[in-house]
Formats: sequence, C-alpha cells, structure tokens
Amino acid sequence: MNYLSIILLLPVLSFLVLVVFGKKWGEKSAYVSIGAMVVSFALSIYALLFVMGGGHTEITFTWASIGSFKLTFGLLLDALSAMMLVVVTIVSLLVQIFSFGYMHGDKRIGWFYACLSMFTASMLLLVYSPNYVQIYMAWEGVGVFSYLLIGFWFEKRSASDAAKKAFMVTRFGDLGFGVGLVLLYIVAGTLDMDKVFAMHLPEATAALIAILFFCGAVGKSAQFPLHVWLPDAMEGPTPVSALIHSATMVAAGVYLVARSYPLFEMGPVSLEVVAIIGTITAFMAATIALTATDIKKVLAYSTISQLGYMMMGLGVGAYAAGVFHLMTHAFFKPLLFLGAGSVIHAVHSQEIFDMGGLGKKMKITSITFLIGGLALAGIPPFAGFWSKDEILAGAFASGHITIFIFGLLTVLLTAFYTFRLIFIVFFGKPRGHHGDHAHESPAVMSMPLIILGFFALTAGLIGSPFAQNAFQGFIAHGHEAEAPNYMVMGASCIIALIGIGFAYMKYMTNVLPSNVISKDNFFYKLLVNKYYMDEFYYYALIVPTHAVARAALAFDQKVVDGAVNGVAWVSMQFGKGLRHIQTGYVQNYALYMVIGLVVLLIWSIKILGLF
Amino acid sequence: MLSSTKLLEFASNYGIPVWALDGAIAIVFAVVLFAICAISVIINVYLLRKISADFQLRYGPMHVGWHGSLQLFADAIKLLTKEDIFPSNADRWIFRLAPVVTFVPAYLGFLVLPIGHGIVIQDLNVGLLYILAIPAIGVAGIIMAGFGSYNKYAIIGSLRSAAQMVSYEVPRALSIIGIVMIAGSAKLSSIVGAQHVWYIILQPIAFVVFLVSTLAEINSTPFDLPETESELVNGYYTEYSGMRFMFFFFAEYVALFAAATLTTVLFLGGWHGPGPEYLGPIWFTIKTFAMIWVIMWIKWTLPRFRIDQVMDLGWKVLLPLALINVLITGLVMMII
Amino acid sequence: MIEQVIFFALAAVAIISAIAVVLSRNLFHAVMILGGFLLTIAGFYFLLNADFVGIMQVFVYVGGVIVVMLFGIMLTPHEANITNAAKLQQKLGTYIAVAALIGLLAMIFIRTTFITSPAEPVKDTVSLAGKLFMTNYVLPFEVISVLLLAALVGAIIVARKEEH
Amino acid sequence: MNVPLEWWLILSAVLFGIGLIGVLLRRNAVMILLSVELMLNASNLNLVAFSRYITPNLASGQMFALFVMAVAAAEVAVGLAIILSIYRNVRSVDLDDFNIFRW
Repeated sequence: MNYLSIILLLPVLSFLVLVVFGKKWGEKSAYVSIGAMVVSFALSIYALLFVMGGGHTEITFTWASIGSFKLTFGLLLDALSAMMLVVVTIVSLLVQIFSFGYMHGDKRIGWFYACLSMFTASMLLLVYSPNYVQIYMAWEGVGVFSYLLIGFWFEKRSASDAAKKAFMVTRFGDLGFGVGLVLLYIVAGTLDMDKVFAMHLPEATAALIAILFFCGAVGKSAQFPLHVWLPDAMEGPTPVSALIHSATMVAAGVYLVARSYPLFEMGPVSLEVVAIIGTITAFMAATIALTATDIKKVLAYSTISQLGYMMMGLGVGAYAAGVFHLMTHAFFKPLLFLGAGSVIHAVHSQEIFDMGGLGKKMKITSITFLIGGLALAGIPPFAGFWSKDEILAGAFASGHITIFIFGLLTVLLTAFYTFRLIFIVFFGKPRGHHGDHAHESPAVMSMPLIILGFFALTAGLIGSPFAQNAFQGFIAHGHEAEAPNYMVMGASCIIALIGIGFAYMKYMTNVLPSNVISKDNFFYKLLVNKYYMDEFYYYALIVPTHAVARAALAFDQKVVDGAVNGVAWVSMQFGKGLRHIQTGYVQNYALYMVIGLVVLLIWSIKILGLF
Repeated sequence: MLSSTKLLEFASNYGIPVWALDGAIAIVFAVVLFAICAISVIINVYLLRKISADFQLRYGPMHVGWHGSLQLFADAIKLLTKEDIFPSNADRWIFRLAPVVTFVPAYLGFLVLPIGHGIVIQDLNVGLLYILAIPAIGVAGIIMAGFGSYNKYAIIGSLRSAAQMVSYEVPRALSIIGIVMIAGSAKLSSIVGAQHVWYIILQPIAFVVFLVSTLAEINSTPFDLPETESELVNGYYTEYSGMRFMFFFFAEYVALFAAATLTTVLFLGGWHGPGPEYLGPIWFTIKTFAMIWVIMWIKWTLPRFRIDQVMDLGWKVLLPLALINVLITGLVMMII
Repeated sequence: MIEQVIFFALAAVAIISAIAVVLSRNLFHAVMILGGFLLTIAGFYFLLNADFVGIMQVFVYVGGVIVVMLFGIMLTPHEANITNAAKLQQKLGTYIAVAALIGLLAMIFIRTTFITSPAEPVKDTVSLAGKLFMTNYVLPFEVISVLLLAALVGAIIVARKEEH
Repeated sequence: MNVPLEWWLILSAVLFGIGLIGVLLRRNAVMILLSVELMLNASNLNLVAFSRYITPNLASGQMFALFVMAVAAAEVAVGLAIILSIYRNVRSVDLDDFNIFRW
C-alpha cells in the first residue's frame, strides 16, 4: 500500500474506531485520533519532500464503470496537493492537540474526535483528487462533517440552526458546482482534470463552467453573497472554527479555483468574476469586522475578508500569490482562533467588551495572538505580509487599479480591526468580572499556539524575496513570480501601520473624537447589521419560499386533498345513503325479501301473465 | 259424527237437523262423562283416605256419614263456599284459566276409552296417541298456574311439573309402541280386542315403564315433587283457594282415574273377563279400581325422589328400557 | 254445512289468536295464545281428515314446543318481555308488504284452477303414515332423526352454562 | 268437501302473513320464534289441505307436514337454547341489544 493512501486511511480508521469505541473511551479517544494524525503528518512531510525533489505521483483505479464512463478514484500528488497535505495535517494535528485541552470534560468527546478525523480525511481526499467527481464527493463529505461539527453542541438552538444554515447555504453554491460538473462532462466527455486541462474548450463554455465551479467555491469559501453562513458557524467549538472555518474547509473553495486554474484561464471572463467577487468580499467583510464585538465573529469576518483576498489574487492572475496567501493564512488564522479559544476558555465569554488587560494574565496567548494579529495585519516580516503583498502587487501589475485600491483600503481596515481586537482584549483595564480568574491555558493548549506562532512568523519567508520567492516557484510551474514591487510593499506596510495607529488612538488613548464612529451613524448601523445580508436573504429567499410553500400547501390541502377527500366524501355519501338499507337488523332484510317477493309476484302476474 | 242410524231416523222424522242432533248428543255425552268423572273422583278420594289410613294403621275419616263416606261432600261444600283469593301481583287471566286448562284435558281423555265391547264415545283411529297427547295440554295449565300466581313456590312447582311431565312423556309413549306393534293398531278398542292374553304378560317391561312414567305424569308419589308440602308449600296451586283449588284437586284425581283406566285398557285386558260380554264394563271397573289400589299402595309406601333422581330415572333408566322393549318386541315379532 | 260453520269458527279463532300472538305485549300470554292457536290448527287437521297429523300437532306442538317455550320465558326475566317497538317505516313497510302479499296470494289462489280429487280420504292415517315413513319417505325420516339428534345435542351444548 | 280448497289456502296465507308481521316487527327474540311457528303452522295447514283435496288417498302432504313439525321442534329447541345463551351474556332478549357485531 502506498504511503499516500496511508495518509488518507489513518484518519478514516481513526473515525471508524472512534465511532464504535468513542463513547466508551471518552477522552482517551483523543490519543487515537492524534496518533493517527501524527503519522499522517509525518508521511505528509515525506510526501512534500518527495515532491520538492521533483517527484510526482498519480495513482488511479476504476471505482465504477457505467457504460463508456469510467469513474476513477485516485491519489494525485503534485506541488499544490503536497503543500495542502502538509497544511491540512499540521493544522488538524495542532487543533486536535489543542482540543484535548479545550474540550476537556465534554461527554461526547469521542464523537468529536471521530468527526475531526473524518473531516480531515475528507479534506485529504479532496486535496488528492485527480478528477472532479472525487472532488465533489470529498467536497460534500467536508460539508457533512462541517455540519456535524458546527452543530456539535446541538442542544443549543443557535448551534443547530447555524449548522443547518451552513449546510443549506453551501449546498446552494454546490448546486452551481454540480451543474458545472454535468456541463463539463457534456462538453468535455471526461471529468479527469488532466484530460480536461489538456483540451481547448471554447472560451465562453469554459468561462461558464468555470463560473459554475466558482459558485461552489463561493459557497464553500464564504464569498459574497454566500458568506452569511460562516459567522454563524462560529457557534461550533472554537477548535472547529480554527480547523474548518479558517484553515481547511473554507480554503477548499480557493483550492478548487487554484486546482481548476487552467480551466479558468481558458475562459478569462471567469477570472474577472473571481477577482471582483473576491474584492467585494474582502472589503465588505473587513468593514463588517470593524463593528463586530464577538471575538470569534471578528475573526470570522477577517477570515472571509482574507478568503476574498485569495480569490482576488487568483482572479487577477497572481495564482501563486493566492495559493501562498492560502498557506500563510492557514497558519496565522488558526493561531488567532486558537488564541481566541484560549481566551474564551479562560474568561468564558466571547464578548470582547467583557475582556481587557488579559495580556498580563495570559502571556503566551497574548504574545502568540499578537504575532497572529501582526501577520494578519500585514506587518513585515510576519507571514501575512508577504503573501498579501504579493496579491496586491499582482493586482497592481495586472492593471486592475480599482481592485488594487480596494485591496489597500482593506489592508487599512484589516490592520485597524485586528488591533482594535488586540487592544481591547489584551491591553487596558479589565472590563467586567469575566476575566477575574483568567489564567494561562494548560500546555496542551499553549503548545499548539507556540508552534503556530512560529509558523505565522516564518512561513511567509519562504515566499519572500529573501528566499527568491521559492514557494511561488515551487507551486506555480510556468507562472513566473512577479518581480518584487517595493513601491506596493511599502505602501501596504505604511497603510497597515496607519490602521494600527488609528486603532491605538481610538482604543488606547482617546485622541480620536468619539463621534468618528458614532453608534447612531448610518454606516455603523449598516455594518453592525452586516449590510442587512441576512435580512435580505430572509426577505428575498425565505419569505418567497415560505409563500410558495404556503401556496403549495394550500394547493395540496385544497385541491389535491380536496380531490381525494371529495372522492371519499362522495363515497361516504353513497355509503350513508346505502347505510339506510344496511341497518344490521335481520328484520329489515327480511322485509326487503318480502317486498322482493311481492314484486316478483306482481311481475309474474302482470308481465308474465302466469295467473 | 257419532250418530247411530236409529237416531238419524228419529231426527229426520221430527225434522231436526243433523248438526243439532250431533250437538245434543255431544252435550249429553259431556254431562255423562263429567258425572262419571265426578263420581270417580269422589270414590277415589274416599278410597285414598281410607287406604292411606289403612297403610298407616289408622281409621281415616269416620264421622261424616257411614265410616266417613260423606266426608268429601263436606269438603266440597267447604271449598265452594270459601273465599276466592287473587294474589295481588297475579296475572288474572292466566290465573283464572289455569285450573280449567288443567282440568279439561284430563277429562277429555275419557272420550276415547272403551269401557266395554263397543261402548266408547268416539273410537278414534289414533285413540292411543290422543290419550297420550291430551295430558300434555294439562302441562300448560300447570305452568300457567305457576306463572300466574306470582309466587316462587308456585313457579318452581310448575317448572318441576313441566320438566317431569315432558321427560316422562317420552318413555311413556315409547313403552306403548310395543303394544301398538303387537295389536297392529292405535285404536284403543282394537287393542283391547286383540288382548286375548293380557299385555302385562306379553309386555312386562313396557308395563313397568308405563306404570312408573304414568305415576310421574300424574304427579303421584314418589314423583309428587311439583307439590311437595315440605318443600314448596303446595306447589303450583299454592295460591289457589276455594273453587279453583277444587278444580286442581279434581284434575288430579281424574288424571289418576284416567291413568288407571288406561293401564287397564292397555295391559289388563280392558273389558275382557269371564262371563258374557255385557259384563265387560264391570270387569273394567274392577280392574280399574284394582289398578287405583296399586297406585295408592305405591303412593303410601315409597319415599319421595329428589328432582335430579327423577330426571335420571326418566332419561337414563326408563327411556333405554322402553327402547330395548321396542327392540325386543320387534325381534320377537320378526322371529314368530 | 256444518263443516263450513266449523271452518269459519276455527278460522276466526285462529286468525284472532294469531293476531293476538303477534301483537301481544306479554310474552307469556303470547305463548299461551299460541298454544290455543296450535290447538285450532289441530282442529283444522281433524277437519281435513288428517287425524294423525292433528294428534301429532297436539303432541309435538302443545305438549312439546309450547312447554319448551314456556321454559325459555321463565328462564329469562320479565323485563325482557317489554321490548322496543319497531321503527315507523319498518312498520309501514311491513304492513303494506304483507297486505300486498296476502292480497296477491289470494288473487293467485282464486284465479288458479286446482284439480281436486273426489277420492275418499284414507281412514287409517296412522298405519299409512307408518308405511310411508318406512318406504317412500325413509330417507327424509332418517335425515329428520339425525337432525333431531343434532338439535338435541346442539341445544344442550348451547344452553348449558360453562363449567368453571 | 263443503269447504273449497281456496278458502284453506287463503286462510293459510292470512295466517302466514300475520306470522310474517310478527317476524318483521317484533324485537323480542322469543316473540320472533313464536311468529316463525305461526308461519310454519300456516304452511303446514296449506300442505295438509292440498293433501286432502288433491291426493286424498296418498297423504303425501301430511307426511310433509309431519316432517315440518319435526324440523320446527328442532328449530325451537336450538333457537331457545341460543336465545338463552345470548341472554346469559347480554342480559336481554331484545334484538336491539344483540348488536355487538354491528357498528
């Protein structure tokens, strides 16, 4: 058995074992899952090294054969998948270790680890996919386990609602993906990526298929306008948010676009769409994050915003930069989430205005969080800076000036809200009494933070000009890295610093007049209510759906049931009429016999003339 | 109907229509028959008292008339002058009719009895069956009495009586089959005519069965359960008094008399006896009273049965016996 | 002449007693009147020179059936005598239908010409019946015996109280 | 033969009709049995009358009448037994109360 399949099968095995024994073993199930993940991670590293040595593996086998159509399954190992393998396994590993502390005492911890394992396996399957059917299946598997994990605390109404919302909304995007798959099969006759990319599809068709695929990505990666599920998905346990809703699953959409990049390039219009949607998402989510007061919601919106960045990068042609940002983001965002989890674990609240001054009490958490924040805000030399800068440079270079400007504005906002969060949570004085007994989380939780902090600090360097953009070269065969644009670099750096400065002025000093962000402000309300997107969906989709459903119900009850009941009613009336004959009294029946006899006699006399 | 040729001539001479003559003759016969019954009852009751006294080593009635011979008339006067009482919840019509319905069939039985050679009111072809069937109507009268009285003793008595009579009718009728087979007729006069040898000799089993079931039919001891004083006060006629009581009394003794006569006719050779034929009625009377004496004898000698014993005797002993008798008779007749 | 008188007298008794049976509110009275009715029917049989049937009528019906019925009544309580009257439409329908039936039958009887035989009726019906039972009607006779046996056993089993 | 056959037949029809009324209208089970007896007797009368007028020397109708009687006796015995048995369960002899199979 190939070691690649072992990477995939270990989490599956762990899932199967934990489904059966998880309840019995309780917290011990974590060892199974973590152990499996350690091995997977080690093998992933080996796979990465293999690929870096110029290796390329593709294993396929026929899974089902329907007529001429052969459904194959396979394990594709190239640069992109190798990179994703490592990212997925390491983040999953760290999150699982963190969860051991975070989920301590939960009754269903076995099930939790089972889901985490299977989620990871699904994600690995997705990453390995050499064809679209496999991607689609893994895609849905990821969706299912996301659903289960968001709704892990299903006793909470909001959690189960959020799970349903996430599932429904992403399904909405998947619909487009599915249609795209069918269309692609009709057009290309195959769903194997190699063969598809080798074709020369008509531009319009390619663009259409690409946009349909992008629909799936929009759902999965929470792009505008289907981003609404992600903030609600924060109802899940924080490690889940860290793993699924920042590093892996949401990255699946980006991964899909990156994977299908040749297809997108066949229809360049689709890339424009990707870029525009990405930009809108990035900017909009950043503005919403400004007013969010829930620590996880802030991070959720920042995730959306960063995903928008990645899409923007991919859309403007900076393929390598987008994937690079995907990777760096996959390190610093889980870091932030896990840090937030650590904070929540300590203060038992998610409201940032309940916190404050935690920096002194939780040194490791605050330092790693600060590293994550700097990475997110794009301050050199932290990871986020290099990747984000690449994207901005790519946008600038591709000539999309509007996109570039919005990108810069987003950098400003990102820096502002990140440090708003940091200043409020870790600096200043404690607000309320939630933080009174806060203390540093146990080592099992802080250790992953340190590791992730290390990566958040250094992961960007491999793609930096200092390393001759080694990452880009590794990922993008044929996509030559742009020459470092120092002007853009400097600008984004300065803008980020300005954002931090504003945040400092607003939240640490009182230099900034309070009416700059007034709570009665129209924009403030707009942002607090997230551009009324949920309300829009409610009125645009749910209300009409309900109306249609009510109409259908009325139709069913009045017309369909009416017809059925009408038939029944008619039969019943007949029966009621005939019931007068069918009295159950023998005497009545005997009377009918006598009447019949009389009639027979009359008949025989009058008609037959017998007598 | 029963007009002889002389009477018909007489009637036609005087312009009397036939039906009027028939009616007159019927009335005369009815009166005569009633008189015979009444006399027989008087004699029977007197005999009963005297015989029972003899059996019990006492005198019986002695004061009214010679050896108490007028005692019964005194009793009759007493009963006739007694107050006629209706129970308050009684069903009046049923209560009134019951004695009549009980008495009339007993009395009607004599219609077909041949007293002497050719001396019979109506010699029916089915005379034997008639005489068996008629007492069955009396059962209805007894049940009416019990039901109409609205008295639990009366109802129990009448139910017992009815059950007993219905049960014993079966062996009684079956026991006679042998006689009918030998005589080859159901006409009573033919049966008597054929009795050159008394059937008590030819049909001993039938005689026993018949006698026992007849005793049960007429509610005579040891089968007097319907009217046991110790259990049911007076049975079905507990509530009756005066005239109506007398009817039941009458009916009982008429039934006793009828049973004796029927036994005489069937088993004791009827009017047959030594001497000329006109002595037949005398022989008949002697045999009848001998039979009455036997019944009395049984009555005052044997203790009373329990009701379940009565039923067991009827269904489990007498009925098989009667059937065996029919079988034996048939076999013997086939061989001869 | 006298036969007609007897016929009409008996017919009047029979019809009146039949109506009394049917309309009687008291079950016991109904059974007693039915007994009277059956006796009149026996009288009819004598009038028709069927004396064996007549005697059997008295023997079986009056001595057997009526007594059994009286038993049946006595074993059920008095309250059971009072029963609900039939519904009006059932009543009306019954009266009309039965009247029509009787009328039609009477019409048919009157219109039909029966071929009556002037032969003298048999005198000794008992021996004739005996011969017929053992010759022409031996199979029905046997079947009737089995039926009676079955009825006897069945009635005992049905009416017997279950023993616990 | 002073009474024509038709009179007998009409008489039996009338008696039959009266019995039929009883069967159709009375609700007491015993009463219905009585009415059935009426009807049987009416038909017996018919049979015996036919026997007397059509075949006086054969007496076939009388035989039928005898068979009918035997059947009637059996019917009464079984019918009363059934009524008693039902009465023991329902405490009633009213047909209206024998409705446990009716809905």
